[in-house]
Amino acid sequence: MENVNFIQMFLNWLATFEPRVLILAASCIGAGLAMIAGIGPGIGQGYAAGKGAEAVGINPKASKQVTMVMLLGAAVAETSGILALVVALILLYGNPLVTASGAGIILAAAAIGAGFSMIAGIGPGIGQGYAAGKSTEAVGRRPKFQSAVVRTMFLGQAVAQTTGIYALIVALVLMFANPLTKLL
Amino acid sequence: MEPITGRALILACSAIGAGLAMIAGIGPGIGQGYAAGKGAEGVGRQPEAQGDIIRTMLLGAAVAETTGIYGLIVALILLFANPLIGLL
Amino acid sequence: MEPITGRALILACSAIGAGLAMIAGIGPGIGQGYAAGKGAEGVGRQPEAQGDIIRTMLLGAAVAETTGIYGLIVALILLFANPLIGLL
Amino acid sequence: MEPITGRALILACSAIGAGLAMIAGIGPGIGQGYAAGKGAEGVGRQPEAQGDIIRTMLLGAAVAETTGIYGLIVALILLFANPLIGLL
Amino acid sequence: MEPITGRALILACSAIGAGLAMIAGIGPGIGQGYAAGKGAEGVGRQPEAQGDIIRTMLLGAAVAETTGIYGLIVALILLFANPLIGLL
Amino acid sequence: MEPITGRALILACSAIGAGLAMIAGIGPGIGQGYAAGKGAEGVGRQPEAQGDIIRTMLLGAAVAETTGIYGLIVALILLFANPLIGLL
Amino acid sequence: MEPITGRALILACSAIGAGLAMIAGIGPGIGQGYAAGKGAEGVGRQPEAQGDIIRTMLLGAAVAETTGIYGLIVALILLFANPLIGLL
Amino acid sequence: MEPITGRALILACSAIGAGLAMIAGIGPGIGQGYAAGKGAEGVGRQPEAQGDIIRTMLLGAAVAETTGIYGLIVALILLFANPLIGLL
Amino acid sequence: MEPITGRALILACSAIGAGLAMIAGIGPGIGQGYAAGKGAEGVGRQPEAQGDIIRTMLLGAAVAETTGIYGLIVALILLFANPLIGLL
Amino acid sequence: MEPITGRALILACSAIGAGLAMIAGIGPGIGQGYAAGKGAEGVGRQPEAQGDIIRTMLLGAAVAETTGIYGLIVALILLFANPLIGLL
Ligand code: NA
Ligand code: NA
Ligand code: NA
Ligand code: NA
Ligand code: NA
Ligand code: NA
Ligand code: NA
Ligand code: NA
Ligand code: NA
Ligand code: NA
Repeated sequence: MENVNFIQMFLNWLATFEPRVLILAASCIGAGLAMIAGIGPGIGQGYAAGKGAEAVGINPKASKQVTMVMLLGAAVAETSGILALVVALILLYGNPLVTASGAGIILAAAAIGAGFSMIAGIGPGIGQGYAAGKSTEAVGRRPKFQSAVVRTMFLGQAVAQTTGIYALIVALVLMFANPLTKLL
Repeated sequence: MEPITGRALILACSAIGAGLAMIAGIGPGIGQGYAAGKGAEGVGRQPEAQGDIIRTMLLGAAVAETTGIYGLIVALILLFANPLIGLL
Repeated sequence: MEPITGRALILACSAIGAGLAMIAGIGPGIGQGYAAGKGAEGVGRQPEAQGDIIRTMLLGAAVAETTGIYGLIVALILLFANPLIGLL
Repeated sequence: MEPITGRALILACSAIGAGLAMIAGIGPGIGQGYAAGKGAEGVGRQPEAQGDIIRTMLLGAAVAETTGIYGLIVALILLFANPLIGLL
Repeated sequence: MEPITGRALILACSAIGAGLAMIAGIGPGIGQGYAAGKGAEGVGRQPEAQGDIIRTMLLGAAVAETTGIYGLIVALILLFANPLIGLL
Repeated sequence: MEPITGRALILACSAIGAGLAMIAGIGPGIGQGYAAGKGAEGVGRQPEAQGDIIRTMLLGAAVAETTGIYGLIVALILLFANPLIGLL
Repeated sequence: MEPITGRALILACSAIGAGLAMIAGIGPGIGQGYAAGKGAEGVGRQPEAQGDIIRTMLLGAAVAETTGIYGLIVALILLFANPLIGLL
Repeated sequence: MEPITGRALILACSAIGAGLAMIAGIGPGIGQGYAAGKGAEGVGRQPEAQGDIIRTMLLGAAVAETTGIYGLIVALILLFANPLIGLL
Repeated sequence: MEPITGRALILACSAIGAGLAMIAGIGPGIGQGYAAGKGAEGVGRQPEAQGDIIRTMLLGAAVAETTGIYGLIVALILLFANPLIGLL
Repeated sequence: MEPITGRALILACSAIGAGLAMIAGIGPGIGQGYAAGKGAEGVGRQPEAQGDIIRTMLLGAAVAETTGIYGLIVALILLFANPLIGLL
């Protein structure tokens, strides 16, 4: 009794659960964390929507073109939201951690770590949406340069995606190929 | 005395996960509000294009809503149809 | 002496989940405030289009409110119609 | 010696949930401040439209306040009319 | 030897809840600062409208303060008139 | 051997609460910096209105400071006049 | 063998509280950087007003620094003059 | 019941630390997206300067990537070359 | 076999506190980057004022760095000159 | 059953601290991206000033990088030269 401090008591309490329980409980939190990435596309696409509305007002003749560029750019900006949703759905419906071998506490922490990692998707979502909005504006002003503008937009959006991809990779490593369990 | 079961721990963490998932709603709120502001500005400047402006604003806002819906869906799954309980 | 039960743990975490879900309200607050600002600016510049501007602002703001409402609904479910307790 | 009961845990987490819910107030604060800035700018440019500008600003700001109020309501429910205790 | 009671846990979590509630203050700080900037800009451009600009800025800033005050009130309730203790 | 008492837990959580409350300071920092930028811009454009611009900037910045002060006050209460200890 | 005492818990949480308080520094960093940018822009456009622009920028930046200093002070109090220990 | 060892705790916290480090990726995502938008705008305005614009955009974006890479490196170290285990 | 002592807990929490304190660095990073952008813009428009622009940009950026330095100092104190250990 | 040692706890928390410290990287990422965008815009408008623009952009971006580097250094210290272990 004397050597037992509250940290040890908490860890002992955690250890009273089956490893499977810890993993499943942590997966609930990880799934919630991953969805926070959705902040990004929401802001970014909303910016594109505003720029689209503005551009259509300024140049109603180009309204079809403007709308198309807005939707194209916004589609790219959706990526991080979809990736986060996929990670959350994997945790909920195809949880690889449950069948993985290794200490329950590490696998449970991996689910939470994967959720944290996906939050990075906020960045690409906002950034790509901004690019979509600016491209929409530019095409509304000078529709004939659409291809050059859209090409630049895609190039810039691809560059802006990278940190979201890094985060996805770290999340997938944590979920499917956790190197930490082998260190135990 | 009934101790905390594994099932209870998972359900407790589901409540927290559901709350976290809703935080995604910050994004569509900011983005669609920006669109609303630009739409209002545009309608004031080009009242004749009001239809096009509002249609574009709403279309863009619909696109911006999706991640908020994703968060809601994940929260509702955690609350009403938690598939992880079945894995216990 | 009544120890902490699984039921109590779920309810405790539901209180935290409800609080987290409300954080979504940051978004509509920022977005609708932007719309308010653009609306006020527009009305100052084109007073004759005041009706159109305000109508567009309010329409857009209504769209921007949704994710805040989602957060509120999830919080109220956690507080008043907690489905997790039934799953225990 | 009275140990920590489930009831106490729920009330403790309600204090944290109430604090979290208030964070929603960031949104209206930013948004309404933006509206205030745009209103002040507009009044400086079109003093003759002052009434319209301020009315639009306040209307939009009222809309932007809602999610902050939602957060406050959820916090007050957790503090003064905690429904979770009854579910124990 | 006096162990940690439920009462102590609630009071401890109330300290954290009070701290969290103050975070709402980020919003009014940003928003009112924006209004200050726009007010200063406006006064520089239309010194003759200084009174109107400052009055509108202050009116809008007062509106933007509310959610910061809500946060403060919830924190003060948690610290000085904690209703959760009575529910134990 | 002196174990952790309820009093110690409250004081420990007060340290965290005090830290959290200071986070409110993000808001005034951003807002007043915006005002500073707009003030500097305005003074460059209308040097003759320098007095009015700076006065308006400082007035607005004072308003924007309040929620940062609220956070500081709550932190200082938690650190130097902790009312929660008395409730134990 | 020395167990974890209440004093140790308070000191440990003070380390976390000190770290949290520093997060306030995000605000002045963003705000003063904005002022720096506007100052640089202004000096480029009106080099003859350089003195006034820089003076206004620095005055505004000093105002924007305060909440960062508050955070630092609270952190230093927690680290070097911890009043919570005395309350134990 | 499988006990949690110190080694397991370090590895578990390394998984969480790796996840936290990746959050840095928010920054480059926003920043490079801004650059992409400005680049696309510039190409629309001065198509003849397309080469220069895109080259500058990519150069600046490369610089903006670094802190995201730092986060990735720290995460990979925690996952694949964990130095903390060796210190146990 | 040495269990967790109070000293160890303080040092462990100091590691977390040091990490938290570094988050302040978000602010100067954004702010100085804004100044860099405005500086680059200004130099492109008024190459003849390059010296003044860059000097103002660097002066303002130095001011914006301070809270990042405060965070670093608090982190280094926690890591290398931890005063909390002495208070145990 | 081998209990957790203080050393293990410090190392575990160091992993989390290292992850938190990297979050600072959000700032330089946003800021330098802004500078990249302004640089690209400037080069499109004044191709003849390309050298000056890019040099200023890179100089400003270097300044904006520092707090990201501070975060990296603190993380690397926690991982590879952990001074806290020596204090145990
Ligand atoms: Na990238
Ligand atoms: Na979307
Ligand atoms: Na919505
Ligand atoms: Na609202
Ligand atoms: Na308000
Ligand atoms: Na205020
Ligand atoms: Na200040
Ligand atoms: Na960088
Ligand atoms: Na500073
Ligand atoms: Na820097």
